[in-house]
Amino acid sequence: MEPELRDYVGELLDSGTVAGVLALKDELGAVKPYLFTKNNEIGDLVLTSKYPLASVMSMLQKEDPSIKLAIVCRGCDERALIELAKRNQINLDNIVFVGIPCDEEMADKCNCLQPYPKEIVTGEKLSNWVPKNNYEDFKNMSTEEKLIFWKGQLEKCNKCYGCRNACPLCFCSDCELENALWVKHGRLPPEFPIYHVIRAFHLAGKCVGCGECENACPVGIPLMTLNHLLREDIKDLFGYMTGQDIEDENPINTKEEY
Amino acid sequence: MEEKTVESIVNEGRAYACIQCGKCTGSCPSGRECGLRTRKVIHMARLGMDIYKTEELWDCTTCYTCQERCPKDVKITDIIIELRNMAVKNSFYPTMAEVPKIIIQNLYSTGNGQPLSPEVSKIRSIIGLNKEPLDASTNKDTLKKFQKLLDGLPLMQWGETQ
Amino acid sequence: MKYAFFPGCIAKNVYPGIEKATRLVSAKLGIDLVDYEYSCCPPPGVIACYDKDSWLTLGARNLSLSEKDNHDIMTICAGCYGTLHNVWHTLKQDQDKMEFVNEHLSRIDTEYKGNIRPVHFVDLLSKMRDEIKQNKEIDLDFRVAVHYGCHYLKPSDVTGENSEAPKILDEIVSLLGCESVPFKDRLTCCGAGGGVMSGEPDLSLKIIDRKLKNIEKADVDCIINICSFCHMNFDQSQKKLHAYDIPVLHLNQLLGLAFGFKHKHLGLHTNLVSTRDIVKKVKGAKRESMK
Amino acid sequence: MKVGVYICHCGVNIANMVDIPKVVEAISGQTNVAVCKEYQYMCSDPGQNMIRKDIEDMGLDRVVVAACSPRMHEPTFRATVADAGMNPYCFEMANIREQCSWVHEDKEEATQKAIDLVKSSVARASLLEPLQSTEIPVTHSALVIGGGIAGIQAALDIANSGFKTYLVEKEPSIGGRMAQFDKTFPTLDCAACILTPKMVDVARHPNIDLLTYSEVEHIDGSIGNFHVQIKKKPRYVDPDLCTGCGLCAEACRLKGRISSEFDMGIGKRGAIYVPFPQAVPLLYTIDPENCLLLKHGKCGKSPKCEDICDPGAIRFDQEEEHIDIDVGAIVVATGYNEFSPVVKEEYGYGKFKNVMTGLELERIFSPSGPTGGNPIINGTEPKNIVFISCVGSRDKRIGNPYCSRVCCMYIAKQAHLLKEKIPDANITVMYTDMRAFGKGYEEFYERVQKEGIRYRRGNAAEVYEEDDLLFVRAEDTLLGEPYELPADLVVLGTGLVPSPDADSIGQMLHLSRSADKFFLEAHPKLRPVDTVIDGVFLAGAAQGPKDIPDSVAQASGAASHVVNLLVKEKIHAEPIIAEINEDACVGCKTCIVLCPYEAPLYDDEKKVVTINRAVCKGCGSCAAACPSGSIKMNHFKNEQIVAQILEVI
Amino acid sequence: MTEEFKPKIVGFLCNWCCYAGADMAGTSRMKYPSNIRIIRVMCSSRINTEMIIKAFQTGADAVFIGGCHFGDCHYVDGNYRTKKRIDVLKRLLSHMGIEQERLRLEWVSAAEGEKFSKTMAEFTDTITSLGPSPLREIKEEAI
Repeated sequence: MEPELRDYVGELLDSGTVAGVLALKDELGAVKPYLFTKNNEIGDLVLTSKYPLASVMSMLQKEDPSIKLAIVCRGCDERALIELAKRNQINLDNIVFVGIPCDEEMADKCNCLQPYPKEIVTGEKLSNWVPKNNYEDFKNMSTEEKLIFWKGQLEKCNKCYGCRNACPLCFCSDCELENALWVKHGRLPPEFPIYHVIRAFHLAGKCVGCGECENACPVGIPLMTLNHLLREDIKDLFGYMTGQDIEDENPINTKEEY
Repeated sequence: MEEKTVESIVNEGRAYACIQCGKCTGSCPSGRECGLRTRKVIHMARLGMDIYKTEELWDCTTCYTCQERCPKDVKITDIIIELRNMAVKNSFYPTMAEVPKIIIQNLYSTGNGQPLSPEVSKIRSIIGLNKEPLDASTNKDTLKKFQKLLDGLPLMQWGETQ
Repeated sequence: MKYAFFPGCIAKNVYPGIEKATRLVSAKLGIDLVDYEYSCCPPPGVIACYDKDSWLTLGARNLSLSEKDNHDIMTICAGCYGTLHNVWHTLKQDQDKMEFVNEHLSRIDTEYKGNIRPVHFVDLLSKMRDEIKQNKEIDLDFRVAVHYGCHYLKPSDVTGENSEAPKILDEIVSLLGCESVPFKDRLTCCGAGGGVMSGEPDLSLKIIDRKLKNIEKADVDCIINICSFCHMNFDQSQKKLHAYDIPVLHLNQLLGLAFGFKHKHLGLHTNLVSTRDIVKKVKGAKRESMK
Repeated sequence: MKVGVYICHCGVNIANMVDIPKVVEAISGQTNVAVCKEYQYMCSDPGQNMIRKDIEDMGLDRVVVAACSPRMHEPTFRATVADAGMNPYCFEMANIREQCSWVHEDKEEATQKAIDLVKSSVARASLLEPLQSTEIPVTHSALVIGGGIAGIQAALDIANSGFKTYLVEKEPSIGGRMAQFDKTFPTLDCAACILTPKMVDVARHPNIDLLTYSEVEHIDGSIGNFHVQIKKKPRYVDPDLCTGCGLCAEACRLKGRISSEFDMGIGKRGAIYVPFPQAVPLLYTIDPENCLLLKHGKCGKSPKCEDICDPGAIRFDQEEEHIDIDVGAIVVATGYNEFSPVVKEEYGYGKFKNVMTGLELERIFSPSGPTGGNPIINGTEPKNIVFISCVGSRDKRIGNPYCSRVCCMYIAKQAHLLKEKIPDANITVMYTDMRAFGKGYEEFYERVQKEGIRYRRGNAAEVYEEDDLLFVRAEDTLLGEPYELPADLVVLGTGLVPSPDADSIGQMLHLSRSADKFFLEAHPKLRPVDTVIDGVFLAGAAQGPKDIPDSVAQASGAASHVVNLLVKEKIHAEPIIAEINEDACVGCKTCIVLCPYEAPLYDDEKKVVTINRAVCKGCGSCAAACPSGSIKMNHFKNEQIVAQILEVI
Repeated sequence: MTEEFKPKIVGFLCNWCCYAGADMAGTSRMKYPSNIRIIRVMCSSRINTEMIIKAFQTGADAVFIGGCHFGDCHYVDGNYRTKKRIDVLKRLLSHMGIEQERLRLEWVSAAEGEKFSKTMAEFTDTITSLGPSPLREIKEEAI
């Protein structure tokens, strides 16, 4: 996959289609996001891990709104870019998508619903993919058990804001999670459960299921459980899925009846 | 499934919206020749009257013209069919509802409402078709299964009560 | 093109000429017909009026047969089409009814899923105009009265047809050289449906008498229908009324004539109303086209 | 912070169920409370004076009155505190009557609740901020869109009040649908006789700028200050030189060969034309769709119109003009179209030549119409005439479930006129229900029946043709009998649908539509001429089917609302509105999706949203949805509400 | 727990319909339990999730939101947003282990005093039988 992709990306740069390609670079074994602008760097382009590139793209565009860039993106990156574009945080006209699918191991790790972008440049998309974990164990809990479960989990929270910082859809400069009116300052763990309810609700109709929040959590809170269930709810209530089409508005904000 | 009532039929068929404009009766090919007044059928149903006991109900040829033209989108023909079902369920069989029983019997014994006669069988072979068409009656096992299906259906229950 | 063929009781057991004509014409047009062990559709006007749920179940049994092979089911009778299409449509929308139907079907180890679609032969023809023209051997210069059959057209929110101004049948007969002659009330019911023909024969005859009077006034060579049940009513009622002498042809028989098949192979001679004049006209037209 | 709290007994209404001394005791010690008093009737003069005096004497900066519902007396007490020099928005009310003493039965519980509510009000009051209403200057002119009777009336009323008014009409002449009518029901006034003087008034009015053959292209701004761009389509005729003599139309090579829109396609015109003889302005217009020169580049050797026009008014080089105007208010009077009965195929319109619509018959009746007012239909005088009501009205199948309000009466009028012109005619009206609700309508209905017009209840099922004669089939629902009637003329009582122009105008102004696709008024009962967009008003059939008197009345209503606005030098914008913290806004536009008033606007330069103070209504929907909390809802800020929550639990 | 459980209910009512409906219940002297504490807002859509969860956090056993019927919203369509927001929040609460019955949204018009008082009686009953909010217990434990 990688050699093929490097050729493709090289061609994008050579032809002048884009001024740079945002992807991952292997630097002495450490993988980091990098904006490839020269063909001779492309040998370092790797696909071995996953990184929330959408927010990086947003930063790059803010620096130079007119620059045309390509992004090597996975399904979740693409969905995140679409959601960001819906919220005026990114301009899709200046982005060239270089879509790659996730392999089974990766898809499993994120329990991804859609481990591939709309168009794939190289690689095979997982056909008939169904995530293995549908959170049945959690769903089967009684209300009381759920409360006990979360109480146990959220007690671990040390309010590091890692979940928010890693989230590609958290783009606000002022964050309600830092508003003392809702989340008391200087208290650990944060009062149960307001911090996490606010975060989950803010992501309703927004979360693309990339799993970055859960990855980022240093104490291992299963945050995706909440996000996943809410994604199911939004689909169930409004028939809406995030990251599909830039024209679809978040249904929670529209006036249409359902 | 829930038991239907005249009221539920009225609601399902949206007859509450009827404005008694008479476009249904005016469009009815049968009403021109007999006493069927479609508009009145709907009105009586809306009033909760025992419309299923009237014989006119069986004059409808289910051609759907009334339903097609109803400006209020009342499902007129569908309502008539439901009311007929109701009549049968309530053991109200006017003379014209008798005949279908023969059709049901044919259906049971041959799988067809209109069975094959020896004469037509002959014609079939003359014009180059199989003497007997391939259908539910061709194969004994199939027919038995078909009869087993029929046996458990409400249709046969009503057929038997008479 | 492969279709499950649903001939229906009348075309099988009363007017086999219609079944025969369909097989001949389909072969010419390259439509493969597959037979299944179908029962009666069962009729929308009779069985549905007795017990709608049973009607749905029996209809679904028919649909389930070719579903196994994934063949869409093709009918040649508006009545059969009315039932099968309506059953398909109803079960697609109503989960409760679907459950009811499958509960009963499971008693005979059958399941209906809703994966195939019922179509009427005329719908296939509408997409095969070129093939029809290519296969036409004789230009039939008939004046015809076309009859669509209520259950093919209505209810339009289910069938998707224009019930007030349908055109397809008129267009197909004109492809064969025929003129579709307008006549009064051309779209009204023939009077056979809803159990009226069997339950109230007198009323049914009154309805068709009026219809035939209008057709007679239009001075046509024959009546063309796409419904075996209407076909039967048109043919038999003329004898019952001891009046009229208008030949009745199913569209597929007309296609058969235009494609050059012999009238006896199409079963025209088994009609009650004589088709002699029609046959004569065909022979004349054939001579014309030979020249 | 000094809060004064006043507990009202409301006679015995509160005092009987709430232990007021206990409340006073509980409140007196609360943070910020400077004084807590009780009184029999706080809303009485002595009660109010008590507050005023305390503000002055003690320097209170917040006042809480615990009494009845704020929906009752909040305005009263706001005025009271303002009198004493306190900002009225620093006043707060606790409702301990309607939502406490009157609805509870346990004195102890009611007292506890009253204490909670007053505490909550005190907490809120402590956080209230003084607010100032902003002033917005008003442009003293108005735009009226649509030159039918409603638009004409609105324009005249506004102009007569002394304000500059722009009247924009897309057709070459004003007059609208009413100009097409022969007579009006039930008075049988000649439509032209009562309409044309008004049309002339419009043209001559010094305050009216009449822009015919023009279309609104773009609108922005808000109440008091709308900016409008208007496209003036080329007439290819110099308006200053054209004398309206009509020689050009006589000379046109296409004379009598183009369907006249004004005559509903029955009459013919040439490529240069006036829609009708009384047109205002009486200026000829060349139809570019048909004119040989404009379409094909060639008209014989030279265009005959140009040859014959002595003043030299023909200008083939005329171009589209774009005009920018500023107005303070807008009246939308885009009117209606006749429902096209082609889709009601059972009636055979378009198939049978003697089936026509009401508006077509109207042109037949008109002395200026294609038959000179003679009732000649396709060459003959009809003898058997059937009118069919509710064609395209009360019809869900075609998506027009509403009643068109005018058809019953125009059918009665047309039946009467036909009977007058053809005394031996057999006229039958097939109707669904008879709706004769207006002044003199029922009487007129009786009159036409007396004249021998037969009314048969039951709508027509279908029309068919046999031997060149039409037959209409129906059920007489009162007899319960189906029947057929022969007819040599069938008139369809076609209903009303919104004008297609409503689409673009509606989009430009962000107007909502009701389910029937007509423009939605701000309130169906109490604000029938307003829209939810401040400064935009509705007149005539644009808002829903209407007859002439109703259209005129609504137009005058709209005009008076416009005038009420334009007489002001400045309008005051309510300060209880949303405010945005531009530093925190990330420009995600969530608020823009939410707001029904277009109050949040995206600033392309700053990449943030700003709030148009003039149009914000203060619902707070945006503040609740803003992900970054950048929107503050004045007077209902998060901290103010949270303070209340904390006190009541 | 020996003491009788008296649920604490916070009500957010829109000024134009539900608040007026509650006033109507008052002027008509229709009695209902005193558990609710009403906070007036201009539109039900002003209520954000933060406020609701804050009310629970603070110790409310239930939260009531009252708005206008669809089509009657003083601000055209604010109540549609309210409905969506509350429906999603209800699901979220139940995932967190908080009974969604504790959050109730009702449309009450200015004329529906009776509906308001009946709803209050019914809602108080529901919450009484549900028992104190689990968040309240957690809060008490923490103290």
